[in-house]
Amino acid sequence: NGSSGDSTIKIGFIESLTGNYAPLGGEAKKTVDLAVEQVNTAGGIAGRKLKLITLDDRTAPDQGVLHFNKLRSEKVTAILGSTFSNVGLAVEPLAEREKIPYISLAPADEQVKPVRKYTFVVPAISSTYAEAMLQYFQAHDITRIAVAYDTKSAYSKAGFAGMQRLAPKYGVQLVRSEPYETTATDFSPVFTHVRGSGAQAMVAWASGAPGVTLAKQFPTAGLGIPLYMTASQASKLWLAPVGKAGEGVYVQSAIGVVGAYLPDGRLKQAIQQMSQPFIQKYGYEPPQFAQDGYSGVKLLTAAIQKAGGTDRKKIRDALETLTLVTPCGKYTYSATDHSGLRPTDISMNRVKDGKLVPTDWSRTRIAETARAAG
Amino acid sequence: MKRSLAARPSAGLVTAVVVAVAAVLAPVLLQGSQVSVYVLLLLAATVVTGLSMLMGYAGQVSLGQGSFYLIGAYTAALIATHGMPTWLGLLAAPVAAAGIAALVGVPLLRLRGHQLAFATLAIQLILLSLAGRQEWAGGDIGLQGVPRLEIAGYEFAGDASYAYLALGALALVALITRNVVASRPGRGLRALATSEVAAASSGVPVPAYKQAVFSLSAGYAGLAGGIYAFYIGYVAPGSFPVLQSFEYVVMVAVGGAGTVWGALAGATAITLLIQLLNNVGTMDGMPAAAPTVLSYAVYGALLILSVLFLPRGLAPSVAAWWERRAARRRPPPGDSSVPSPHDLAGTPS
Amino acid sequence: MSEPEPLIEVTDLVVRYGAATALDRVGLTVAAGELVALIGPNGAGKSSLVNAIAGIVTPASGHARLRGRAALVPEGRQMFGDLSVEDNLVLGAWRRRRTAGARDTARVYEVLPRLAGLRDRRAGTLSGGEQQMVAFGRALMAEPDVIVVDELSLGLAPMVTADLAGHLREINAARGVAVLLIEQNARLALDLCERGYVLEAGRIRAEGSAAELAGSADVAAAYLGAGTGPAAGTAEDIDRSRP
Amino acid sequence: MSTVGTVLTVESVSRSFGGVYALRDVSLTVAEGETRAVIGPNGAGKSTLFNLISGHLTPERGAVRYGVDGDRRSLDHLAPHVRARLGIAIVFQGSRLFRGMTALENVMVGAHARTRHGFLSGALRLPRHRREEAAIRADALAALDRVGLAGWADRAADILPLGQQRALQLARALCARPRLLLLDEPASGLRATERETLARLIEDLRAEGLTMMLVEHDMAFVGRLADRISVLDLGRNIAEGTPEEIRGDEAVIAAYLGAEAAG
Amino acid sequence: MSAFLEYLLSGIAVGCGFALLASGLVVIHRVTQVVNFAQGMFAVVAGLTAGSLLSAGLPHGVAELAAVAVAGLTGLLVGLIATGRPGTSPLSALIVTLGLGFLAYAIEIMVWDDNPHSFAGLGGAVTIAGARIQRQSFLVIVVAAVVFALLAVFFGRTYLGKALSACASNPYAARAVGIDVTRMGLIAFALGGVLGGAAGVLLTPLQPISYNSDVLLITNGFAAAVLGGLTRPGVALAGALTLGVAEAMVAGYYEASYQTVVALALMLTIMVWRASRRTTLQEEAAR
Ligand SMILES: Nc1ncnc2c1ncn2[C@@H]1O[C@H](COP(=O)(O)OP(=O)(O)OP(=O)(O)O)[C@@H](O)[C@H]1O
Ligand SMILES: Nc1ncnc2c1ncn2[C@@H]1O[C@H](COP(=O)(O)OP(=O)(O)OP(=O)(O)O)[C@@H](O)[C@H]1O
Ligand SMILES: [Mg+2]
Ligand SMILES: [Mg+2]
Repeated sequence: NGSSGDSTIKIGFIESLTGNYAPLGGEAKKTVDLAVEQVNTAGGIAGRKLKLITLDDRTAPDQGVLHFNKLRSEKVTAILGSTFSNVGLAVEPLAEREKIPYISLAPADEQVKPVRKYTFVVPAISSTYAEAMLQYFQAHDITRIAVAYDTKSAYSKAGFAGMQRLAPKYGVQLVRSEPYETTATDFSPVFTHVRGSGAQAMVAWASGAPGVTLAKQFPTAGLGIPLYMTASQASKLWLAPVGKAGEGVYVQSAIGVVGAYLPDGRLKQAIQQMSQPFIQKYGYEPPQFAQDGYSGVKLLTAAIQKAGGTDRKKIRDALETLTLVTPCGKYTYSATDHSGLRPTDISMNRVKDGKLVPTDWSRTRIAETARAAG
Repeated sequence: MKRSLAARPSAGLVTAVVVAVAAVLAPVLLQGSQVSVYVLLLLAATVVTGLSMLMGYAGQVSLGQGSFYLIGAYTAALIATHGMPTWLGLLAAPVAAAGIAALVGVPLLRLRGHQLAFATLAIQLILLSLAGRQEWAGGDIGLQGVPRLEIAGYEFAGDASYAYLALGALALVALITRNVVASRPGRGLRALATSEVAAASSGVPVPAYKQAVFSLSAGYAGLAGGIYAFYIGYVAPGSFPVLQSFEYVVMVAVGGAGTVWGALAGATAITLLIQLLNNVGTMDGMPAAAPTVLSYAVYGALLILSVLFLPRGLAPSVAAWWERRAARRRPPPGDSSVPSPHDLAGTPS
Repeated sequence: MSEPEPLIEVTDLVVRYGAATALDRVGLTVAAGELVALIGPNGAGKSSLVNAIAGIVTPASGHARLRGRAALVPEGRQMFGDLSVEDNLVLGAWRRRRTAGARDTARVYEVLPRLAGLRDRRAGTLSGGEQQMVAFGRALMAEPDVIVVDELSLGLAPMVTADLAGHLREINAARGVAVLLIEQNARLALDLCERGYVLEAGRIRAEGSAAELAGSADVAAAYLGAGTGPAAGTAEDIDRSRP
Repeated sequence: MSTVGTVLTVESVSRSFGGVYALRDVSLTVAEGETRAVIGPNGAGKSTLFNLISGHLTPERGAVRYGVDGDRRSLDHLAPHVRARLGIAIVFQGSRLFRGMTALENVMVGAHARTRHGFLSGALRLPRHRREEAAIRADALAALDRVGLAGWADRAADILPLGQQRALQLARALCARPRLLLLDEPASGLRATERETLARLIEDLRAEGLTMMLVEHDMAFVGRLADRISVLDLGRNIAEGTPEEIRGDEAVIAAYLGAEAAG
Repeated sequence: MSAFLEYLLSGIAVGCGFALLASGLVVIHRVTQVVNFAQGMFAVVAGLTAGSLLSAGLPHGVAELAAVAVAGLTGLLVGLIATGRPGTSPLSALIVTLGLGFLAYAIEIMVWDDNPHSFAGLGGAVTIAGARIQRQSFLVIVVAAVVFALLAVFFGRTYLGKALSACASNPYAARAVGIDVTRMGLIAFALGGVLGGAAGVLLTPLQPISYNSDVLLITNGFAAAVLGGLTRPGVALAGALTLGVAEAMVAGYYEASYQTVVALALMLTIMVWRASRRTTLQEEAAR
């Protein structure tokens, strides 16, 4: 099965181009297009060009299913999946049933816990981010933290759950947890609670608008402790609107976002392959979500190459045994792990003059990661 | 055509037959994902038929019809994922939706107009928020792996089978609506829509009737939601955004409130339009912002134009156009001025 | 030009609602200082005519011209239901809002003393007759050159009707205000007015001086009610109820 | 006219709006088959009284009792539609029609109070439901005919001229086959001829034994039709009696008929 | 105690934000009977415009005023399209405003982009009796107070305000007394645009605005306004404050993730309670 005998390889791409996740999905689309273009100008895979079929899921699970059906009837070789977790969760069982490899751009843990044969996740999953942050805290003797998280975002909730689970392992205590909702516009009650809690740091799991709102209101609350945020904030989508209020905030990111601070090597090269044409075309650094899309295409092409054709089962097997350096880091999927990134692929940065600058601790660590990638 | 007027079948009947035949053939003729669109269209039409009845006949606006779609879908999904027979899930979906509507209807239906519209919207927001934090309902992740529907040993597996299931549901719902509207209670509903005082004094049990029609329309949405759960196989709070409820209202308005045909026309027009825009926006060679810009612009513009120029909605406007055309073909009627009234209400004798 | 131009001049007016013709080539004039009655059965098109004069209904052909300031007492009272009685009255003066003292309602309360006690009440909660008084008062507030009354006595107690009829006569005499009066009680209308039109099924069937119309057998039988029937005017009932 | 018993007893009811009394301690008794007129100046509380009887308002004090054939009961706490089922029909002051429905449909709604079929039998189109529908339609056409609107059956109700709207409300009430008919200014807006027809209709109804309450400002109309007249002023019942008695009543003349007239 | 005061103040500030969003909705509905779903869009347009003007170098104050003016013009335009065609019913007009909202999305994405934007407002916080509140929030409170006072005077006391109210109350009668109902509707839309714009420029420094923020903004505004039937500014203000304070108290004494649920439930309860005190007769008389 797989693609029909003609010379192109059809890849489906379901993404949220309208609706709530449009700003994220739109960025991912830019790099997916870029990666496909790069593959094709380089002559395709064994002489066969990639043909991308992009479909907009409008940030709605049922549209995802609808598009899955369409892609199935188009006989695509594999599907790159939406940034919106719920679409991924809706489509994955179907992909499983139809045995079509699904490369997800959403970070929800549930996609790979338990492992599904045909589903692979590109971004680091929430609990990986949580772990990376806890490691940072351990190294800096931060033992008491307050955590705010968005109860309406699967990403935040999974991240918070991961933090709660892993905190004891790193000697960190959650002295205060503050659930809030995506629609929140005022965080002063949250800050008031944190003020009395004796926390040494405040962690905020957020995506979208509340991430900005919280960070903007944080300085005026006068808590006197640092604010830590996760990779959802590692892009101009957060940096621009938050403006001056962002200065000094700690923000995690995929390694590729801070590629400039890496020693030369395969990882840095991979990052530049993406970021240079991207900056040329769009005039700004590729944000977090862009990295994932690019890496997804890279993973898929490598797998097709390794499988030596468009046989879906072989591609799946290839993915599971693949090792590949992408802008997001070095992926090593396995039969028990379909989320290829580790905490060491994540950098802890601080905002300085509107830019993300890795902390010294992270700088050493990601340099090591880069060296390990070769 | 030399047949007499009386022998000519009415326009409504002809349309009904044509539409019915097309609807039955569609799953066979459509290909691949078009069938999925068709299924979702039929489900939307089922919801909208109920909403159209609620808005157009009983004069009550619901901005939260998605709540009952959600309740139906979750009911079916929960029953099916807990190992109970799937047909029970399908059966329970409309019942649960109607039941909950009856319950919340008691306080809510004391409200009117915009307040009722807001209240239904608020109910959906509350429901979404609560559903997102119930572990037994899968939280924000939702319920995955809803098994396929099985009735009496027949498994609904392919898209076409769901298309027929949804078509059957829509036909049932349309039939019930048509009958109810033309019946004694239907007349009572239409009466209370304009004057509750006069309706009550004519013996119409206003609160009970409002409850009944609210529950009935919720039941329709619940039924559609049940089918949705089995068809998509996944339900989550994210599947039932508030905007979807707005879209149902738009479908009612565009199609023409208060007619079964209007509901069908509105659901069809909007669903197809959205799918069309979706495809156009992501075609090769479109700039990155194209899907968003194009779909919003065209959707907005068509909405405005259709409402401004067909204020009564698609179906009534087409019907009126048809009648005018037919009237022009017929010999002109004798006298088109006002009927001459008599007795109490008329000219002196 | 010796003859002054009429305040209301309706020529060949046709009003249609869809396919139905409500007014068919109607002509009518009201000159300054005139008291004119418009009578006709229910559904004849009187309200349609009034609405065309007020510019609320657009004619299919013909004209309804207005000169000077007109005020309308619309059929069915037409309150600003959630505004106070005082505000309802004050808004009657909208057309002359730039005139000094335009919003002085004292005069209306003199004519309609019952309203004085109700001035702060929301008009929507008033009784039927009270609302009719507000509608009349609102028209007075316009200080019109011509006042068009679509049903004067609707829902009013006999005494009040008599008062208002008297007031119309008074402002006509004192200030030359012209009146176009539609009134269910044709006798009252013809008593009050000098001239009248009979509108039937959208056409003017008769016109002439009030006396002529009242004298015409047709009109009398149809609109005045023969003899002592219940159709007889309210004014007389008061007389008859005199001990 | 047979005065077998009382149909309606209003027992010292009071009702105020924002501190101002619209009705204060009003009592009256209407006998079976009687036509009772209620007159009084504008704002006297006549429509309020009708609303208390039909159930759209509840009295603050006092009670309304209603009963036919010895089955007397308090109407307190009964919803308007229940009162309608007990046989109370009303023609409202002003037009309260069902817009968007034809004249015939408006009248058919009137039959609601005495018919039974619900959503289920309607949805299933049971034969008995269809039979009932046919009967209602026939009754409604008869009622329209009775008030002279036979030719208007299929016209939209909301664009009828004023007079026809009044007549339509009456037809709707008649279609309910009421035992107590409340008429709030039924003749307002009617011309001489139409008034005459209405008066004849009311006389016919009276001859059929229907109990009626009538609010009207046309004294000749009232005088011709009423058996007894109650006079309200400022929410109080200031007089009651036969038309002749009322015409001579000083208080009534002062409050309503006109002091000049008395002079 | 100071925690309570802090919650109360933050609730009032949030509520005043809702109130500003509600004010335009109320003005437009009060005059035209149209529920203007483009109201959130006015705020978005103004917020985005102000941001652009500020980054183009215009000083604070000027940029915001210009943005509000743009929103006012937008309002006028929306009014023209939604109510300019004779015979457009309020429900049709509502759908038209919804459609205009979508059309605006397309334009906003082309002019700006689909990313969230914000700009710096009055930085820092003020301390009142030991409770901290952001300066910008304080400004929101002050402006809301002024706006509602002006609205109360305008609709309650001025002749134009009464004439505007008359238009929705009974358009037929308004025309009969000579009020140009269409023009009044346009005035209302322009005013609604200005009010929405004011809300936009005041709230953007507090929360990021992107093209589709309008949904959240209109939902909050609608929730606040609906308590007074979308016609009474005073009740809308009360509704907005109820919502805001309830949210803050839930967030303060329970947890923030329940604030919407509890605030909405409270709102529903109040609405139902108020409705059950009115008779059907009164409801219909008010129409
Ligand atoms: N908006 C409308 N649409 C359609 N037909 C209408 C409309 N308004 C009035 N008509 C019709 O026009 C005719 C004249 O009505 P109009 O109200 O002018 O009569 P009228 O003389 O004022 O009656 P009345 O004495 O009862 O007030 C009637 O047949 C009526 O049904
Ligand atoms: N809902 C209400 N709110 C406030 N006041 C009211 C309300 N309904 C009636 N009223 C007042 O109660 C009094 C009695 O009103 P009602 O309608 O009973 O008078 P009526 O006798 O029928 O007068 P009319 O002959 O003018 O119809 C009036 O002063 C009226 O303004
Ligand atoms: Mg008339
Ligand atoms: Mg009355």
